[in-house]
Amino acid sequence: MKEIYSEIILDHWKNPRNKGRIENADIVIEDSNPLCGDKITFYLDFEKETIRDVKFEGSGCAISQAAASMLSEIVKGKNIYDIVKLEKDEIEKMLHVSLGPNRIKCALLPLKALKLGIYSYIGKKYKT
Amino acid sequence: MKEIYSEIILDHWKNPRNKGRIENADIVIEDSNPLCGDKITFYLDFEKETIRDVKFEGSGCAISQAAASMLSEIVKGKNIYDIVKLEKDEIEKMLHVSLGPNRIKCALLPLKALKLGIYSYIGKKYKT
Amino acid sequence: MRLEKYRKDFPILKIKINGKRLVYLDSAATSQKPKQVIEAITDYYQNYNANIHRSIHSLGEEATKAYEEARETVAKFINAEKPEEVIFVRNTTEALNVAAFGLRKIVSTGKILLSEMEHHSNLIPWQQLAKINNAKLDFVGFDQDGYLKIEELKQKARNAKVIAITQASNVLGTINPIKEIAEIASDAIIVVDGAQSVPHMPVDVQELDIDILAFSAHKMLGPTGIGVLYAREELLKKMEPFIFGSEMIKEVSFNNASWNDLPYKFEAGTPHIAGAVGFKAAIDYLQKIGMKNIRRHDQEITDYALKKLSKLVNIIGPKKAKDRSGLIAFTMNDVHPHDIAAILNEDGIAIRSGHHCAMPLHTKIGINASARASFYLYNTKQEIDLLVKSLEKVKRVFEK
Amino acid sequence: MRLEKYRKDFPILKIKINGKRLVYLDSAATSQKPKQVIEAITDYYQNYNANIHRSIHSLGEEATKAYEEARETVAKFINAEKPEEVIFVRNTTEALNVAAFGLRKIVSTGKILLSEMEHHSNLIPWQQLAKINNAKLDFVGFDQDGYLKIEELKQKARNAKVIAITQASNVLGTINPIKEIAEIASDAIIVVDGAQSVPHMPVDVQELDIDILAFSAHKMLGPTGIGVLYAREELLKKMEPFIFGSEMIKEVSFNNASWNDLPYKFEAGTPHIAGAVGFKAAIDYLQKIGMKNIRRHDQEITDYALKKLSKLVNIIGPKKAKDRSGLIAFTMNDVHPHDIAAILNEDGIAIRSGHHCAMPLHTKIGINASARASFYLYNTKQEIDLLVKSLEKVKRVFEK
Ligand SMILES: Cc1ncc(COP(=O)(O)O)c(C=O)c1O
Ligand SMILES: Cc1ncc(COP(=O)(O)O)c(C=O)c1O
Repeated sequence: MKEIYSEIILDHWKNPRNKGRIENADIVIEDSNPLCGDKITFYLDFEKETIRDVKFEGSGCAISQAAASMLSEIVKGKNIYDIVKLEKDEIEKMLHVSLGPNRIKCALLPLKALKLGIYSYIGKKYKT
Repeated sequence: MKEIYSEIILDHWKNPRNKGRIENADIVIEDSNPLCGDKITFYLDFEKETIRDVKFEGSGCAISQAAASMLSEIVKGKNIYDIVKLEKDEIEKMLHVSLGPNRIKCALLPLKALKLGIYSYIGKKYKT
Repeated sequence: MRLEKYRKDFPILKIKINGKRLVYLDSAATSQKPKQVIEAITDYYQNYNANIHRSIHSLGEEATKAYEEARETVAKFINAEKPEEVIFVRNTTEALNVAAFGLRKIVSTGKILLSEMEHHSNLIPWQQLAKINNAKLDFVGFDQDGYLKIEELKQKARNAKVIAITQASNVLGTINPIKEIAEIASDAIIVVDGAQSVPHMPVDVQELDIDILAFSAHKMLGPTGIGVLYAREELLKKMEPFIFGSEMIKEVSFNNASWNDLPYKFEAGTPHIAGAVGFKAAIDYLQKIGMKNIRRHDQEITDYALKKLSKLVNIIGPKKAKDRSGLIAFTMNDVHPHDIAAILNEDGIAIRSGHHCAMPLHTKIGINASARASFYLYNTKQEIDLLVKSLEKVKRVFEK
Repeated sequence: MRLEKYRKDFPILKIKINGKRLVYLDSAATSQKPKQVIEAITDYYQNYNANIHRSIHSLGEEATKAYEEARETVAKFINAEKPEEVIFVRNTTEALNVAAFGLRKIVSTGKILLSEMEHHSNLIPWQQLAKINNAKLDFVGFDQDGYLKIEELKQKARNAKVIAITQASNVLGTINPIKEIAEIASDAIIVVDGAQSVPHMPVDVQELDIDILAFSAHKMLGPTGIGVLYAREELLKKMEPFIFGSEMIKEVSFNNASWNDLPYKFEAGTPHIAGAVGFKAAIDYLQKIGMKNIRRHDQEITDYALKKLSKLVNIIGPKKAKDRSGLIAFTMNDVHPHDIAAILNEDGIAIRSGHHCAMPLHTKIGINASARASFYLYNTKQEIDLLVKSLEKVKRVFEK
């Protein structure tokens, strides 16, 4: 069996990228997985339809925190409509693991938070 | 296997003994088995601690009606404290059958009604 | 007999009762189980038994997957839009309680309309709700042949908030025109007791356009202890939860709790995981045969039985097999249904006798009890012949 | 290891997870099942499956007998005075809901006293009751070592109408002095959550002098989907029924119903008959070993594990095995419990991680989640050694 904690995951867990806050970010979005206590807050700055900058804070298991870190690297500079298309498969590919129906929730939390953030940005944009 | 409907049961079902009412009976007691719709009413006359006369009315399955008929024969003239001691075993012996936990309720309904009648007689006696 | 070959899958059909091979004609009470269902349960306990939802060890993940796959299987079986619309409960009775209790704020003092042919499980929860809410309970009758009075329903449906009705009566056998009712009462919440229909015919909640459906696994080849409450998502979101505890909450402090997402809001505590696994196996089995084929088989047997029995007993309900589900309730003049059942049992034939949890219906048609033979995919015409022979014996024994 | 020989009865203990033999340390979530239990269920479905109570054919009588024998077995197991005091429900969670809901008129606006170590299932139903009744909810705390604060309880018990408390905490492991509590609060209705105690030690409701006890079969070698609400007869008579429908009524008309006798008043619809049969087999199995022996075994394993683990992890709850049931929750500084469980799973070791449905308790001790290893009669000291070895690996992997 492939080990669940690859070098990459452990690396991101030990040295999370883009960890921290953005002051006066366009969007600050928090989500949590109350079943296990994992928490993620994303700080997002946008430039039209792309994500210009992203930082995150959070606590939780290595999978959720590494997923947040890796995702933050991937999405920077990407088109928001491409990001909201990301699904479970892409996250598993990104993490190089395949997870069961319970553990996958940890891995998907950052993506879920990110999408929520993007949607509230879109919502805001169309309001004004 | 012994057949459940012996000659005796069918005889009592077809020709019930002591069927009818006693006008101005000391005790009239009705009981029913709502799960199957069986109904029994006993009319009881007492002489001190014995049953002087008994009649019954009722509707229901052959087992319950035959049991009422047979029981009415047995208890006439008997001491009430002996009657309240009768149990499931005696009823099965009387009917010459052994019945499962559901069907036995039909067979026991007349005894249950009779005991209720005796208890209310005792209750009345001690009140006055 | 097209479905004869499936008999071999049911181990119990080989046993003997009083020296005679079992003739099981009581599937409306509970069905027998094929070995595929029994083996699925055994396999669960021997190979991946674990508590679900929270656990991330392999057994827990496997059990969770199986449990949620069962939910998806049920959802597809009744054509629910989403698996989250399927709530696992103990049985039809609990499903109808969860529905009635859950709707209490939505229904408020509005009228609740039932039919006079309801099983106690689709009557007493609504009586309770009416009492709590001070709401009106009203009833649609049925005619002499056991058909629902549609004109009366049209009248009474007008200002009804809920219409709770059985799709197939467990005494009359009548199949009610649910789709037509849902059209007539498009403003009401339509609650369908599917205990006797879902096991026996194709039921499609979207095609019927109903809001709530209740049924039990044990009547459709599945295990005891598991059943389903289906409800439309928007309705489930508005409904109050019924049982409180673990799994159904999201956040808890000492004095407050917030409810979890669907379907978990309605599933508190460790569920009947083995039951869900067995239920899935049962549905897989039914679908392999095909619900249309099962319905056709039921109808053939019922048609045959109606013809054979009509000379011998007083049949309750519609005369035509096509308007009935696969069961026939009847009486035999003087002979009490219990005595009929007892004599038949001597010949190894299992039928039911009593009021079949439909006391008001029996009162209405002026009897205390009835005998009922009910059929499923494993029954044969030969078994009907045995039933007839045994009923002739009943007649002989109880001749006055 | 005195109980080692019983391992062979548990088929699942032979399976491999990731190439390693399964080390199952999650029995507090749900226990594994011996073949005797699995076979009892199979036997039921293959040889005497039928609906109960109403049916007078042989299968129905046999199924009814088995179901009621299961009730008697449970009653004797906890030393209830009468079988009618045993109500079959789905699980501990439902039992506590039936209790809380059933007591609502009796409790009225009276104070409900819980402890701060309750599982959500023994918390949220009482929160709901307090809300409905506008009653006060109060809590007894626990000290730094995880012991219930008895002096605080004495204070708060004075005007309590109900005290609902767990006999063994599923996180701290603490065994609470129920008998002493029942003496202190002799006027209150004492409700005991026995989910973690009844499977693991002798529990005698008369000796403890309690009013209500709730527990689940699936945590004590039995099937999923069945549990028990025990309550004293006088109390059950006064309690309101929770689920309405067939079997639980005596007489019904269109607008009214009267409740059936005990225990049926609380058991509506077709029950989990196979579950009761399997539950009986589980209790027979436990009694063959003896509950005292099981308790002793649990204690030995726990004692051994406490010693081995204390150098490696932060143990939650009492230090002494004799004050604990057979489970140990712990944390490992920086490493999240999910990650601990995931690494252990790679070695075939199944433990639980999360808040174990005791969120307020975790908040109270200042953590989000914990890891938990729990033991039962089939666990061995060798398995604890494997656990320790694997935890050392966790430490290595997650060293920063
Ligand atoms: C102390 C305690 N109470 C209640 C429960 C709930 O049990 P169930 O999920 O079987 O309803 C559990 C089990 O998780 C428990 O440990
Ligand atoms: C029409 C109908 N509704 C409800 C029920 C109740 O089903 P269960 O006992 O599985 O809750 C039955 C079965 O007896 C039924 O026939």
